[in-house]
Amino acid sequence: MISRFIEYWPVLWPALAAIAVILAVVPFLGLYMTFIERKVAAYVQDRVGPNRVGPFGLFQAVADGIKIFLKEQLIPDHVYTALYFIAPSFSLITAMFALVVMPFGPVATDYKSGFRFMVAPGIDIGILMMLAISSLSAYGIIVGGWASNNKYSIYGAIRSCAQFISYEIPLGMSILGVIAITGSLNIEQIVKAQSGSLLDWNVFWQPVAMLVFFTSALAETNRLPFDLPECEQELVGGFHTEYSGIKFVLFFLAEYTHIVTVSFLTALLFLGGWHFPGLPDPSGASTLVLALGLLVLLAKVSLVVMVIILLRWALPRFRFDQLMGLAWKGLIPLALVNLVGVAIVLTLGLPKHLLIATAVLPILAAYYSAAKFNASLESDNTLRNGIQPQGAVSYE
Amino acid sequence: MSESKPATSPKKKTVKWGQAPKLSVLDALYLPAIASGLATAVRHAVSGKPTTRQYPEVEPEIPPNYRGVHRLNRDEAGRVKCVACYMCQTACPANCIEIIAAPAPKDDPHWKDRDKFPATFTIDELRCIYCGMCEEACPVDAIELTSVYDLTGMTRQEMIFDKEKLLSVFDETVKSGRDPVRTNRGKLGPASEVAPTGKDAPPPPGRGKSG
Amino acid sequence: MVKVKVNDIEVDADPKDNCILAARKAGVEIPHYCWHESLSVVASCRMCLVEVGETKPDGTVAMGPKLVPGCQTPIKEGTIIRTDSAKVKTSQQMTLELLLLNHPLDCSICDQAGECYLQDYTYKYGNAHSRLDEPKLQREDKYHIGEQIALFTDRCVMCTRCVRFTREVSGTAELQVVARGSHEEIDVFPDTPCNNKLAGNVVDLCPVGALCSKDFLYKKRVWWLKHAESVCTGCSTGCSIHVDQNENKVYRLRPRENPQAQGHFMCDEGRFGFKYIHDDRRLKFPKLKNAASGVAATGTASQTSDLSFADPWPTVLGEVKKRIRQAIQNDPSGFVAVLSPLMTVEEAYLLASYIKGIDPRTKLTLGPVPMVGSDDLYPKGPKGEPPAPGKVKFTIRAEKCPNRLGVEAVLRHFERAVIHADSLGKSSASAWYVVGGYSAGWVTESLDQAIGTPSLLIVQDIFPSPLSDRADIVLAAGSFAEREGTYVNHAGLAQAAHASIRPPEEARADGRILMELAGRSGLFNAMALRKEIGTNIAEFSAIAIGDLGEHGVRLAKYANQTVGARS
Amino acid sequence: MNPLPIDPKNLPLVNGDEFQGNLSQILLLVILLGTAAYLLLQHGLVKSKMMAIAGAALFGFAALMAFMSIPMQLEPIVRMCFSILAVAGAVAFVTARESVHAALGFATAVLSACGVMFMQSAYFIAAATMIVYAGATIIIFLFVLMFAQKSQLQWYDVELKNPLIAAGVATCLLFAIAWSVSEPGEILPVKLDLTRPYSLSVPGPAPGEGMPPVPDPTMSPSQLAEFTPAKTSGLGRSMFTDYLLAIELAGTILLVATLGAIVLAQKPERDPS
Repeated sequence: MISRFIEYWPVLWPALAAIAVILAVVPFLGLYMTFIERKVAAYVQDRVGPNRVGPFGLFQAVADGIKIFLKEQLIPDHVYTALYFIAPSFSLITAMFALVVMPFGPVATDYKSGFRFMVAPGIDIGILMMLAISSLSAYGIIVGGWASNNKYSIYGAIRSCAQFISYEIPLGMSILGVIAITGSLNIEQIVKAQSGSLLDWNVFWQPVAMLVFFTSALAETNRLPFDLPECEQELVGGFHTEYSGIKFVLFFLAEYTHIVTVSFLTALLFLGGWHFPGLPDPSGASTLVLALGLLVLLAKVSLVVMVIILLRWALPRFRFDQLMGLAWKGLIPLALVNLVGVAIVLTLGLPKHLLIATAVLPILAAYYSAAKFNASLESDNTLRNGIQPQGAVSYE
Repeated sequence: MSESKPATSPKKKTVKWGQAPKLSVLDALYLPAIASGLATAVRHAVSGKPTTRQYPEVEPEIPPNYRGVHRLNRDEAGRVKCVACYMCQTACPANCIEIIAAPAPKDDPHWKDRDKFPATFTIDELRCIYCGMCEEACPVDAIELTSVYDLTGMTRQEMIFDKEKLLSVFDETVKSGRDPVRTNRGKLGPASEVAPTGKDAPPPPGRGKSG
Repeated sequence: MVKVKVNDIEVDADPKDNCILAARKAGVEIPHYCWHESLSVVASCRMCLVEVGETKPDGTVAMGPKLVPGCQTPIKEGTIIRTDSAKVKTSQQMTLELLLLNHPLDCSICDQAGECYLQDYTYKYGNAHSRLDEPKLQREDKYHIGEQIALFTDRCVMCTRCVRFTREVSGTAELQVVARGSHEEIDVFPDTPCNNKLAGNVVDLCPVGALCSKDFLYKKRVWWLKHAESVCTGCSTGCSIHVDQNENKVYRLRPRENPQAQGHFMCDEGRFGFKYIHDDRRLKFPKLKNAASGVAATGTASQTSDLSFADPWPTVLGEVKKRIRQAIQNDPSGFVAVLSPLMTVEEAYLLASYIKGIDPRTKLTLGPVPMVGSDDLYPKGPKGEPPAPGKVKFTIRAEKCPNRLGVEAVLRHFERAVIHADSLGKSSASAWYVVGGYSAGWVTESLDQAIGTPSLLIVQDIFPSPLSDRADIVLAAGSFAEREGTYVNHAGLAQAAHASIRPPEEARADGRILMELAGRSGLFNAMALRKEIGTNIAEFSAIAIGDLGEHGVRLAKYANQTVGARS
Repeated sequence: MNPLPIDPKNLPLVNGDEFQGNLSQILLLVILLGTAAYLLLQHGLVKSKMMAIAGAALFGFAALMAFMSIPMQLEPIVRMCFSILAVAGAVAFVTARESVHAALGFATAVLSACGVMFMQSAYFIAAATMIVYAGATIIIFLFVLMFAQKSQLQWYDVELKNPLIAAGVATCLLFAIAWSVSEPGEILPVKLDLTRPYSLSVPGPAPGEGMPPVPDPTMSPSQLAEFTPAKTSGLGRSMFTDYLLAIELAGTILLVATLGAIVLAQKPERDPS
């Protein structure tokens, strides 16, 4: 057995190194994303934000981390203890596990050439893996909410269930278009297909898919405006009402890990990954170019993260029926039509440029819904004008 | 009045229904709205001037009628002005004042003109809601809420102020010139004030009335 | 009965009534300071000036030209009293202004504030302003008036109720009016302070805050006090009282007017004798000695930790029940229960019916009846001699327990005779259930000897005693302020007493203990028990109505006995 | 397409070792498991707490036996752990009183099965199972449970009507599966593992190079051995050509089941009178 390990060491060590990097970086990143989020929130709201601990408040995240680790381990009497403990860890495990198939930097096609920015490269069904694992992340929330044995928690869990099931469909369907165009489930292949000019990025071929994907991904991460499972105004803390201290941190880290994952996926699937026009293809190239590619990818990811953070302060939270309506009446039909369009174009061998025309889809949908809304307005008015309010009040 | 008039009277206006605005295609698309929201957020993030006050460095200007920590006033002789009438304790809606009264030490010439004084006077500053009713109720203006707002303590016990601590608040606020403005310290309470005389005096009972 | 019109309201009044009483019957208040129902009339305060007229035989009304004092004016058929005319109102305003002329207005530190007639009448009838330009007269406080009384001279309105009380009711005549005009003051002769046994009543009599009780001085503002109607347990007179408490602490006792019991007053012995209920030496936990399980003593469980609350009673009462049953099985005639004359009728009934219910051969006895001296009668003569029969206005009885008659009646019902526990002789029984409740050492030598060292000794008491020290089980019971029930006084008047405070720590009111011992369900409810006793015991048939009211009910057996304090 | 220096068949994570027991051993194991299941199924009855413990003990013994029969190497051990976990999850699924616990037991079983599939390099089927069962089906199941769960347990949550029949049928099925697996190539006409894309070994044709070849049932076993199925597209093609009828039938059954659920879920209309 040991001899086998030695034999496969050249393949194994980059994977182990990548695992080490992920395990080391992700919690740290999670901590600092809270800091960035607080800072950005403060700036958006014309405040200063944390600025007391360390220069510019940089150690605030560390202080928070220390504080929350040292907090009392509170276990309410009424919880189902085993599940109560499993839920937050499961939440974080699934979030981290999704990073296994995630290239977080340029990946050379020649996998044995030293370190590559991926734990398990060359998995043909990479994107499917990603979906599969992230679909499991609902368990953390559901089990946590149920094990808390508290009505707010269970409401959070139920909402979370419904939200996950609903948004997983447009999420998967939006990716299908990209997959169909690329012809591969392999993320590296999808990125590779976007090398070359700016116009090779999937966002130009699949704008609707990008929109649907990003929206659904926000919903899957429970970020605003879709954070109904934990919305404070209605459910106290939602599924994590009964969680505090380190167990709460695990949920929290999972959420931020999801944000990172989603940002990476958006950048990889739609924004050209580590490619940028003018830069050489980093696959298999020198370290410098590799690093450049990494920087490009990270820049794109940061951009997406920033958008996610800013969206929180730009949009109000959805009502639950609006949330469901958006998924089932908006995103799923859009994604479906988009997918059909892609299928038609590919099967009939039509010119690829026709795909750009899918951008019209949302406008058509908007036109349809606006017309429908205005019509309902009209009918309301005719209805109302027919009936005068009883004992009409007169204003002199 | 309106019944007598015909329903089509030009003066009479029927209630108008509120009307939702019509949706344009752009509105229904949501995206422009989201973009404008994002733009607002970014605009503030980039160019917004923070309105935060950096508290320990920049102290806020507390209005003089702010209701902060209590103090027990001293009279001219430096004794506690409180006469232990329990009015504040009675008025307190939060039940945070506790007084134990005692006869003033009659042998002490310092206390000769006083009958009753508070042996203990305790205010639980944590329980207090700073409503100012005690101040309102006090007939001798002995208890006042100062504008001292930065009240902190490391233990709960520390926040239960006894008579000495409340008197020391008086000493400190007098020294620092942060006297409250609502009551007139130094004067006796309204019950002990000299009655208005002459023209200001109210008419004597019975006069000016017939039989 | 004569017909009187008060402010156009026609009422039937007793021809012996004065205008104030007649108006009271019509629901009209005539303010007054110096007049008191049980004192002579002086008409000195001028507060009760009213317009009085009469109806001529031909039906015309003739009003008197001047205002007359309502307290001094008798009524007759057709008398017309007006209290709401402008004339009366002006008079009341001016009287109050004059009374307040030199009043220091130190209500904030005055103990009377809240129950002060100056405050109340000024608020209702007065004028808020004084026209006095001169400085107010300030006079020395007199702490030397009496051991229990302090006089705040400048608050006095010279109604002389206190002076008349010492002359007419106590007969000791310590208080006088000295000086004249605006220099009038109440005072005592040097070296003869007002220390008679009824002196405390002048504090209640004083309509303003001039006479204050030193015992209560500055202890509590009166509006914090909650009142419970109760009965004084100091002697067999059974004065009706108010127990004033706040936050589970009794601050003072006040007499409650009851013409059937004692009238308006009470003695200082009873008034200040309640302090023992807050004594630290009180039994606060039930104790179990030589428990079969080997546990030395339960009942102090809650003292070990603030957080662990273990109720010792279920264990202890379970043990008590078991052992009583055992003892009675072993030797039914050797089981003796000693009922204390301080118990209420309900408690005595519960205990007696419980013990007799197990075995009728058990013995019920009456505990020691404390007697001190002889009955003290008032008003005293100039040399301290008792009054002539028929002139008695107040009696302090020698029998220092409230309910001997009631307990005896219970014993007569269950035991057919009243056996005194003292008379049983040395070590006469093998098991004892002894109820105490006395405020001081009560175990007589003969009782101590009679009990000896029995195989089972259960003591239900409020203070440790030689008996409780050697008892197998001690049940911490409640004092009079913690109990609820009926007391039958010397004249057979059954009065209801209400509980005002909780017993200290884990102690329980006797009724609650006995209720549980007797295995009855529900809470101790004196009224329900009274109904039960009234139907079961012929002698108590009068209390079967349950609610005895404010003044109590006479038991039929004593109906021909003279009533009240004058007996 | 770079040829790898490593023969994929020897990759540690790909090829497990064959089950090394014989038929009697399998039979014993299956009977043990069946008995254990029967005992555990009576868990709900109050009187049978001892039976439940006995069942659990039997199950543990069976697991130990299975464990002992595999070679002491890392991959088989891990795989066996997954398998035992899967069986344990399944047992929990059918025996748990609380429906949420049952659902979580099911999830455990499914995820453990996915683990076994991963160890066999059957990534696609593993991921698909995860998405469909663990990610969607069980979550919907949980959703419905949380929404519609009655506050009290129903009788059918507590006890089984015929644990003996259930256990018997399960034992037979288990034996059939175990037997078929242990005797390769004799039960299934073609030992064709479409679910193994050999992803580490063959990157597959680039997009646009035309559709990959599809195995033909007429191929001889030697041809099939040469054949490299690869690619998800091949799977898709196979499903919608070779197994079209089965797929459509399955779809129809699901549709009927859905319609049935809707009919059953509708509240009976109130009598207008």
